[in-house]
Amino acid sequence: MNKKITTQSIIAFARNNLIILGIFILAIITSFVEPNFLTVGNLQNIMRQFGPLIMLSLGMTFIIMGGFIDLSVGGIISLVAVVTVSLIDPIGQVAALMVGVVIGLICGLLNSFLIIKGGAFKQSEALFLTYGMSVVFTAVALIYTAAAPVFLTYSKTDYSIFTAIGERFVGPVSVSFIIFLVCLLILYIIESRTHIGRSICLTGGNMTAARLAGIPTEKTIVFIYAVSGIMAAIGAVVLASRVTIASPIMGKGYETQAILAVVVGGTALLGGKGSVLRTVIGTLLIIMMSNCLNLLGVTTYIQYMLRGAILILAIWLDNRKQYSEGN
Amino acid sequence: MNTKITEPIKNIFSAQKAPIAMLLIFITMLFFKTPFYTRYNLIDLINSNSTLLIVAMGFTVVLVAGGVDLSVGGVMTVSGIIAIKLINSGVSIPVAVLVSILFGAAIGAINGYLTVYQNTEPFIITLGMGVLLTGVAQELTTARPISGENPAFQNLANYKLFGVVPALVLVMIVTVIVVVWLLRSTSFGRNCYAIGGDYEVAKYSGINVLPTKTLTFVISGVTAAIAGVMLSSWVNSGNSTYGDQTALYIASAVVVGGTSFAGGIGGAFKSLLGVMFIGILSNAFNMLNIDSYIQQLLVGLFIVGIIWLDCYARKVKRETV
Amino acid sequence: GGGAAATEAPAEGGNNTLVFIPGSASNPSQAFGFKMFQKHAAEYNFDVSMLDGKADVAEQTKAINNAVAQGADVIIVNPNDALAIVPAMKAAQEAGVVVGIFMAAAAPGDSTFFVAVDDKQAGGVVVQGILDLFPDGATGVEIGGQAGHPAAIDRHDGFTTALADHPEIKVLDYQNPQQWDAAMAQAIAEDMVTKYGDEIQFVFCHWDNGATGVINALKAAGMEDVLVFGVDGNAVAFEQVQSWKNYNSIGQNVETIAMKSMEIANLFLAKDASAKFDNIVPFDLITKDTFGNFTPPEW
Amino acid sequence: MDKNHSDPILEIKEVSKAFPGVKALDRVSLEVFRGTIHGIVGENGAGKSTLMKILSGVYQKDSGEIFFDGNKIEDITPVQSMKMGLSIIYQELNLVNTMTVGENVFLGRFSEMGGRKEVHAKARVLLDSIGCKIDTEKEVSELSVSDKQMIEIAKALSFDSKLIIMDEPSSSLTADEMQELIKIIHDLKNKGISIIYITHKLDEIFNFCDVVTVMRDGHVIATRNIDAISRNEMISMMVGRTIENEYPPRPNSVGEMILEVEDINTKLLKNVHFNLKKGEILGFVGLVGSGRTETVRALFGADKVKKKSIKVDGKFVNINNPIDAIKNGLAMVPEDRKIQGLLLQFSVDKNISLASLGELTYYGFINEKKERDISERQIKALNVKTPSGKTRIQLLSGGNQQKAILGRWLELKPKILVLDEPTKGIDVGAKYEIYLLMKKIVEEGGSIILISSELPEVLNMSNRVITICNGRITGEFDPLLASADEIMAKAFEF
Ligand SMILES: Nc1ncnc2c1ncn2[C@@H]1O[C@H](COP(=O)(O)OP(=O)(O)OP(=O)(O)O)[C@@H](O)[C@H]1O
Ligand SMILES: Nc1ncnc2c1ncn2[C@@H]1O[C@H](COP(=O)(O)OP(=O)(O)OP(=O)(O)O)[C@@H](O)[C@H]1O
Ligand SMILES: [Mg+2]
Ligand SMILES: [Mg+2]
Repeated sequence: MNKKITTQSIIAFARNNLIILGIFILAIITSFVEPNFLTVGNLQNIMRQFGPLIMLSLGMTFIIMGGFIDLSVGGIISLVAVVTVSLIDPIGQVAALMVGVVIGLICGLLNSFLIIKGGAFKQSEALFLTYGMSVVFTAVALIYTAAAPVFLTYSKTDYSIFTAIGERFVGPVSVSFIIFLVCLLILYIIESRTHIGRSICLTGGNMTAARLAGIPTEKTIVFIYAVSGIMAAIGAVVLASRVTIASPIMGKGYETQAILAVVVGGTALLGGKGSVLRTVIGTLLIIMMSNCLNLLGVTTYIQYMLRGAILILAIWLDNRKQYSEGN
Repeated sequence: MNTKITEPIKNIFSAQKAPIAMLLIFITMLFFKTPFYTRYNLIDLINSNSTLLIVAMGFTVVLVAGGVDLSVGGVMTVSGIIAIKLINSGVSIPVAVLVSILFGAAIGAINGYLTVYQNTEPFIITLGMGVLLTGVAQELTTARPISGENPAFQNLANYKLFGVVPALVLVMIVTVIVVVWLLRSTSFGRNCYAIGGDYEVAKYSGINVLPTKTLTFVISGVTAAIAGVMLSSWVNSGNSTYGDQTALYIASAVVVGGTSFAGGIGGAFKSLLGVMFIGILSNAFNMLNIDSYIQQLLVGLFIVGIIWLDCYARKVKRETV
Repeated sequence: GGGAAATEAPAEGGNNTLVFIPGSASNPSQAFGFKMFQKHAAEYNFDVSMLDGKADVAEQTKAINNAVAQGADVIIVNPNDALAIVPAMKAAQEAGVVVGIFMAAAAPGDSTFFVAVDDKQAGGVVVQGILDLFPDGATGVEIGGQAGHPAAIDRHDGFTTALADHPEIKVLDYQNPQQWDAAMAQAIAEDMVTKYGDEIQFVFCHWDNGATGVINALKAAGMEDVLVFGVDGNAVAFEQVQSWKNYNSIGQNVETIAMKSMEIANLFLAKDASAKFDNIVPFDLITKDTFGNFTPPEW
Repeated sequence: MDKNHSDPILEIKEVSKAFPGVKALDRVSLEVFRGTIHGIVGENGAGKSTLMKILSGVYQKDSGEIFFDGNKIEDITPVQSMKMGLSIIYQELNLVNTMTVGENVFLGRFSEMGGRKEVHAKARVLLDSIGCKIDTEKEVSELSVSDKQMIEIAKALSFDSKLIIMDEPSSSLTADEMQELIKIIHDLKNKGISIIYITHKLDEIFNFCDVVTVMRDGHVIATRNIDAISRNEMISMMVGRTIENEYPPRPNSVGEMILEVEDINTKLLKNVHFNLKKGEILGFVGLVGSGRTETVRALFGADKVKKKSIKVDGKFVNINNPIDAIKNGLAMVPEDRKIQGLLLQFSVDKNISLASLGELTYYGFINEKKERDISERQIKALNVKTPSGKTRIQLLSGGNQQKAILGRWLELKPKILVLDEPTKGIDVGAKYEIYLLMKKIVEEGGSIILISSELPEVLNMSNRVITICNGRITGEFDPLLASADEIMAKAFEF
């Protein structure tokens, strides 16, 4: 058990965990320049900012591992958020939450239905179908509220669950973070231990061969899109609880962020390989980046440049790593 | 001999949903009393979709070679801003335009180097490049629109040839012709199809896959830059928000047109049809005064519908028993 | 019909046609604006319709041209970008259309007229509000609107100009989110709270919905005393004025602006000499003291 | 020996090449003389393809020297090698499916050939010269495998080559096309062009090769003139031991009826019907595209069909997808190993456990210990050569990959095992092991449907054969009683 720590082993570790290394470097630099970075307040801050994006990213991980992609999550967020928040008064918060999750599920099922019935088993085909669906979901949300935002805080009935998700802590840990941990645990178990989890990887690896060997590939597709829809719905609830507003375009841009988080984490865009754990790292990098750059006083313009550059760098370095492994 | 004539027609009706859908719109609009069929509107239809068409041309070349370039929006924005800034600071228009286009080429080269030579996923890399360029555009303008101070710059897009045809349309037509020719009739173009169709085979067949595929990104950068400059000339200003939504819009239009994201299939003319289809659709909706949220819903359904039908047709073909 | 391209303008009931072109129909203030145009259209003898600017300059230019093709008599635009639609608006004017800018300022000649609150002045109002609460000066932060949006630019410029005379007020930080997105405003506010802590005595956020996010951030940090300024005067503003200790909103009365736009448009259509290019509508400064004087709008 | 033999076009000296975990070539030396047809044989994974890919510049050698046409070649690219006059028909088909036949022939040489029209005209001439009638405007994706093979040959001929390497060109050619190919090869030889011909079909070596090199485990075992080597000698050099017989004794364990296929109809298949008994090996004989694969895919629920009725153990069963098939005791080793069989990026373990995954699952959870057990058992039982179960299956040789797929199915102890071209591209040694396995399976009470394009294989292994022609069953034979000619006549019947 007493492995020697050699320079080589450090380099090897660094090579294999570039993103973690990047997060550390970022954290160290920031904490030197801005001592407030390491305060409990800021860590809690990061925890809550982490909330909405990580939910989608977790769902997106399954989608990408299965060799597909889902651009509709942005639309699902918008739709679920406005419907859920607007339903608190008429039907109560628990029922509203359930309706929200069911809408997410239905959206996901709709996507998978289109994909399976249309035989759109290529990632690129799924890309455009779900893009179109995103436009549709957003339009439905716009029609539903006539473009107006709905406010959690306007509710006349009890909305304590939402408040809890949005701002409460259990000990030092935010409620939204606990929700994340529960989701992560469930998804990780599914991914690593279950038949359906393996089926996702196998479908992403070679759908034809998997099908011929008796893997229920179509059920797998339904499953991953259903999970993605549900996770987007949970993300929408977390987001709406946090901001206390739900607007029919609030999900815009989240789908690309989620894809970036998944891929930066190291899940192969082509499918067959990956893990929700990696996605946690990828999402953390994205959230930390904006937190750190804000604390460092970098303007949003430069932040955008840096964000793009770091994402490119992360993917490029990760790719080089795999490349050298491959040889 | 006979098949030479019937084949293309058969192809259009069996595989091409966009032209048929477009035809349907044209027919439908005959039954409504709208200004759709006025000369003004038809010219505007072409003119106002020209910048998108220009971007779509380079985008198609990349797709055909099996890549994808989601940074076109960013390139458009920044190159437009560069042109305006240079011209405002006294640089002559041709030089400024040239610099902008070179900028587009340079970004294309970087995209190409990273995705082709370093073998990374173009979808993600160019997405990141788009984010980066948005930041560059904001930094260059401090997120404020800047106005063109040299009135001559406006002529680049707005000058009317014979008093009718806007220069923008002319630039678009030239770009389309060049790209159609490039893809159909040059060695480079055919090699793009080979690379997109099967990268390994193309490589083993002696095609210089790396430079060729990289060049497709450069071409995409160049057309995006041309479109950016033309857009800036058309609206006589530059702003970091231009091109914000261009990439996915173009991508879905091109795919609706029938160019495959998988590479090797499609062409510039198809992309032209795809872009025009979505342009005409939204123009017709506007002319019919359809509620804008319903419009959005319908456009979404059209995209889903056409792409789904294409997938379904392929599925049926695969599974014919 | 006025559009040159309109071969036969549909003249229903003798009303003039007015096409409203918001920067984006998804923007709640613009969606409400359209409702107000519809509500009062009959009073001003207009048939109104809306074409979406889709948050994109090229799309908005298309929409203006489409409106001209439809033979609109009046086009009312809320610009995505004050400069980019100038060529299209000029062309529309040449075609005989009356072009009004809605809820934003414009340069003479670019459009026929504009009706707006003076976004630049909003900055001055904020500075005055800060001094009312902190006569000896204060430190705080500014969170802008959508990067590149004309209203956001004017509000920032006005604020900066007004601050030049008041060195006792110090702005610690200024950030522009990418969109009018409350979640982005909240994330920025949270990070500013971490960085500056109690140094933040006021926050100027360019829109009331964004200020909701700011308030969430302040609440989480227990900074309940901070003065928050928003712009818009929409329903949430009235709520926040009452629920937050120090909240002021600079209201722009969309309904008034819409009615005024139609009134001015009619003057121009009638070639009335009294028609003015610049039509500034005064703010409604909504505070704990004044909110009772206004009816909250429904958006 | 004629005079040309003294003048080598290609000299390979002490070339080595290692892949992670595999020494693919170990100090290999070889000389190929002008105007000769030089056969290369060797088990799967012997390094034949690797050596050829080094010659054509796809891989770079680790050490050693290569001289081509008198020049030393170093770090060459595929383009350069073609320009020097060395062209190659790769083992894996090497055509762009989305492009036309004509363009594929002149891939990468569009402007050299003078544009679209010229490309098609010149391709026409070239195709005619090898007796191939395919329309040059046709998209390659619409062609059959053997048509594609002919296009490959045309493509190789289109270069002004001094040496043409053919890596298993015959693996999917019909007898007619094979004759055509032999003619072409002789023509080339007469023009002074040398040919390296890699194959697993030993008959071909003796039919038209001048010299043969035997490789094994990355070494050259021997190079002999063809008249100086016997078939048995060659086989024992290949496998490192003597093999009495290429086929094990025919199993004889036929029992009662297990499968009755009464009526399969698709676009191609017309009322296909046959039955299978317990312990029986049923061989399908037919030409490429005759519908053998389509029949078994329909049986297995892999494709949609117009109509079918299937009885297993006397009961009608509904098989709409592979899962149904597996539930009813069927298993299928598909014909295209890479695309339909393997998950190349996954470990050997995961590839083997694939079909048993359902059995390993309890309340949705996979029992990983059992999974490893299964894989270990099959690796051992089938003698799969792999560094470990965790190795990516991509890195195994073809024969070992095929054994892993077999193991995947054998774990389920299927009642009916469909083997579609199970020995395609597999060396003699591995083939023999697979034959032994088949024998063992039927002796243990399983039944096998065997599809193979190698007639001797079907005839020697089957208890009964049926012929399929153009989607119809045209005959049924006892291979012990009927002659090969008789059977082929039925397979050709229209
Ligand atoms: N790209 C590669 N990476 C790793 N190992 C490889 C690679 N290509 C070949 N090998 C290994 O090198 C060895 C030689 O393979 P090669 O393909 O040359 O055999 P072969 O004689 O052509 O066999 P076959 O008759 O099956 O075609 C095998 O063990 C194979 O697994
Ligand atoms: N010449 C051809 N052109 C196009 N498609 C073909 C051709 N020949 C066969 N096919 C199709 O390809 C598949 C091949 O047929 P099938 O595999 O059933 O024949 P087979 O007897 O098994 O021959 P093979 O040796 O190719 O496996 C079928 O789906 C058939 O429709
Ligand atoms: Mg080989
Ligand atoms: Mg077959």
